[in-house]
Amino acid sequence: MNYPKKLTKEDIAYRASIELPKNSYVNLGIGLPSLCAKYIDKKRNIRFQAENGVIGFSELADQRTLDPNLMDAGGQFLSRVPGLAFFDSAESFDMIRGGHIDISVLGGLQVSNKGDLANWMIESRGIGSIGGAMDLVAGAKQVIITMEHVTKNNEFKILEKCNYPLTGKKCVNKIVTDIAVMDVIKQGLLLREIAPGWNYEMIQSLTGAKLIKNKDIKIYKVRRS
Amino acid sequence: MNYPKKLTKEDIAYRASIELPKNSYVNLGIGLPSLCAKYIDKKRNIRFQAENGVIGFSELADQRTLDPNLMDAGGQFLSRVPGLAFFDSAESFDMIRGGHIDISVLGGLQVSNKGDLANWMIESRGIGSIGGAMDLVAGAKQVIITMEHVTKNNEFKILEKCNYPLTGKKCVNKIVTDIAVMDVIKQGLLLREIAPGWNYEMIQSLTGAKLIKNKDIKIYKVRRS
Amino acid sequence: MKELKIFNSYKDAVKDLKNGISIMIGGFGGEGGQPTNLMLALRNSNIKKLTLIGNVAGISMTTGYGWTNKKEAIDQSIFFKNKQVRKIICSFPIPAKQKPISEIEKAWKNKETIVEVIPQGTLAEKIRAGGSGIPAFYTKTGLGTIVEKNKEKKIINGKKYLLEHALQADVALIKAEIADEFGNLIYKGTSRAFNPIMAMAAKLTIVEVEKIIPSQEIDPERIGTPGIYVNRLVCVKKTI
Amino acid sequence: MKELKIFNSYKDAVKDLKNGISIMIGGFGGEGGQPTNLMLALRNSNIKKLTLIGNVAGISMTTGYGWTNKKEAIDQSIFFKNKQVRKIICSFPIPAKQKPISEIEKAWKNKETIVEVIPQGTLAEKIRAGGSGIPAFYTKTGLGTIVEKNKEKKIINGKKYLLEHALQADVALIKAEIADEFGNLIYKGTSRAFNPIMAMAAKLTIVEVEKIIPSQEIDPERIGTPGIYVNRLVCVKKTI
Repeated sequence: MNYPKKLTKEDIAYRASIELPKNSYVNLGIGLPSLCAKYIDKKRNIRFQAENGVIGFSELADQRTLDPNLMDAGGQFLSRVPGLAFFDSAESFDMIRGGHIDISVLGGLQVSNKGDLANWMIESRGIGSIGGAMDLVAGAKQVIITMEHVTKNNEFKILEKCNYPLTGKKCVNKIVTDIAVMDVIKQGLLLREIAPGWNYEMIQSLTGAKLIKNKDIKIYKVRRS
Repeated sequence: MNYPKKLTKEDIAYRASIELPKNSYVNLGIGLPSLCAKYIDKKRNIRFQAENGVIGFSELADQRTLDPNLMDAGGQFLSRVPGLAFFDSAESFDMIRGGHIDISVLGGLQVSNKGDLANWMIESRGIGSIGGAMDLVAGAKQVIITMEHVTKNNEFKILEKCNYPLTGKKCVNKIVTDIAVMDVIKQGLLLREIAPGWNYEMIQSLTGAKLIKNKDIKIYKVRRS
Repeated sequence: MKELKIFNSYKDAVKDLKNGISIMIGGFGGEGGQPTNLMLALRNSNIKKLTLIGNVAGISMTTGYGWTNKKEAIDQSIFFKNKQVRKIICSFPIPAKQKPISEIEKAWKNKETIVEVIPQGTLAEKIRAGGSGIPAFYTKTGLGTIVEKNKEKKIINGKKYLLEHALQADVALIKAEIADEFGNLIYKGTSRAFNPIMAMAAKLTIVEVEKIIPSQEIDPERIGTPGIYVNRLVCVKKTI
Repeated sequence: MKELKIFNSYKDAVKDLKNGISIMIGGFGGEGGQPTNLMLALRNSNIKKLTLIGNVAGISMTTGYGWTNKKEAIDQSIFFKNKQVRKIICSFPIPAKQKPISEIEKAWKNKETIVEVIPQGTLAEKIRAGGSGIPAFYTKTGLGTIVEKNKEKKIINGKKYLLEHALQADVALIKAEIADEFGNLIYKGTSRAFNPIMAMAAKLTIVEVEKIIPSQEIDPERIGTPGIYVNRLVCVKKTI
């Protein structure tokens, strides 16, 4: 099949950023999820938490003012904005495990149509890094996965059952990819938005699980640059 | 029997204070135990912890400078000396339960010859206050009980078995009373010191458990005023 | 998604609370760290059948415990006198001396109130667990005492421990020194006590503060409770 | 009864450590909060068969993670390169990218080292529990994943949880900004991380600090670790 152009990582991050409600406390995962921060209007008062022990930031540091004592969990440096608070690792995961974080945005290797997530180990490597992901999917009120819809070799990443070791079971609420936006509902995956130029059949052909058509499938909200 | 004069509460507190080693971290219970603080030479660097969330104090406040935010667990106010640290109640009992406090000095209603302690409820009242005592006896490296040897009505307080509800089992290491100093050892209660003018028989007659004579029973160390 | 609300009146900050809820009351016992004005507002609200959770519960009004001016002493006794309490969970409800009898002991004797007394460290850890997604934990505190009654025991590495469960509440009334507009809280001295952990363990956390200042003026290194745990701030002389 | 010792040399502060001990290494991963000088001294000590406990373990030297000058990046890889590690317990041992291969992954592939990867929040809570006299606790983290393998499960209030046990160590190497002569420690920004809880969970806590100042000059409200948890301080430019 000949497919239209896919959206970019920045488009995915922008689309996920729209999902973050006003006044919410959000944890952004390493890599793609962390790009969401770029698209937040300050007026929405969205405050980020990082599992290394900081809450209340909204942006990364100016590259000239790096402070080793002001880092996020992805190893990027932060700006000293008003309203920050610091805490140790036990307190950080009290916050995460205790259900106080509104939304966790994470990357994914595989997601199942039941909302299972695999994002910490490629089976063949035999070793992986769990980090805070298992606590985040167990504790956050909502989990949004941002990822490319298929691998570089066009292997399905959205499946009926994950092959890779799981990060959590039935934990994903929403998937934002470079071609679609899907909600995980009781019946499976509800296709809500598709990228410009794409149609249901094309997206289904790149998806390893049956997609439920929403009554009203919308065009993927793309940022205007 | 006609008994010699008993020692005072201050004498008990002084005698217990001698047991606190240099550089130790100590929690003093409400009432009699808290008097120990008066007899500590600053050079011994003994640092007190109170379960309401403070460590590093060595004295009570001057009565003219009472600060409601600087209190010990007995409700007495402290002086703002260098080296204090504050923490919340969970952290305070991490410290106590976690075995970091060297010595807990507590009052007692009854102590058994196995080292059981009852100090929180008079059975007939039906209600009592546990406070931090159960955590202290479970967590501190050593427990010293300071109390009068018998009740005002000459009832035994040192017994083969406590009648009152227990604070902890086999938790007491040493008992300092107004007539004697005893160690709790495997075989029972070892009488180590007796108050001036008293003898073994007199003390045994006021004790509801068999006292083991130390080879070398000493005279109770009384403070010189 | 919880929006921080700032109130100008203690009465308004508690007026929507309902009969039958559970309420944690911060501080340790004594004046410092106790949300005294919120407590008086709660007493005046007259809501009933409360389950209260607090540490030292009724000592100050009987003995002056922890008050710089002992005549002014206020504590949770006000709720018992007003017959608002179905049950209280605490570690230190009554003074050692049997006279005078406190309001809590009276209410308990009259069977108006259930009094559950638990070890202070276990109370603190149960509350922390309640805010931290830890449903239960093991401890040696209380072993061999009446505290172990009806509790599961487990041998871990050859030693016996008690299972204790997390404690949560509908509302926490707490006290802090300073807040900023994000709800970040700074405590002073020994006034931390149960306040930070109760802020985490309640669905709705209402904070009485001495002052509210702009976040630019706050040292982030001193924050004891991040604003994520705070729903309502009350400061009668607010400066923001 | 532990006397605080102040050292002028990192080498001296670790020279009596023995082969086969367990060592917690503080910080999160990255430059801030990592006791880098103590780690280099431990590497140079050449003691072997260590069990290391740390969070992000071998990412910085491969990717520059968390270092302001990525070329200088140092992490726990130095111990693997020097074949000192029997086992490591951590949450994030390897970068997501498969190339270049880190020292830890090499040691693991060569079966020189056991790598136990556990969720970060569970790691933090296990260490806190180790310092707090909590032998074990329940958590939902890891349910339905390989983390639950061989672990006890329990239904509490209708939900399933995993039992996790406390973690302690012989030694903790940690990093703080400022210390006073009692060993009270002040941390800066995100450099708290695993340092305060590891200080509690080890038999011997050795702290690398930027400076030591008299306790009179320290704000007690800012102390992150009370001196009761500290055995040794090392500060090469000490001012006390």
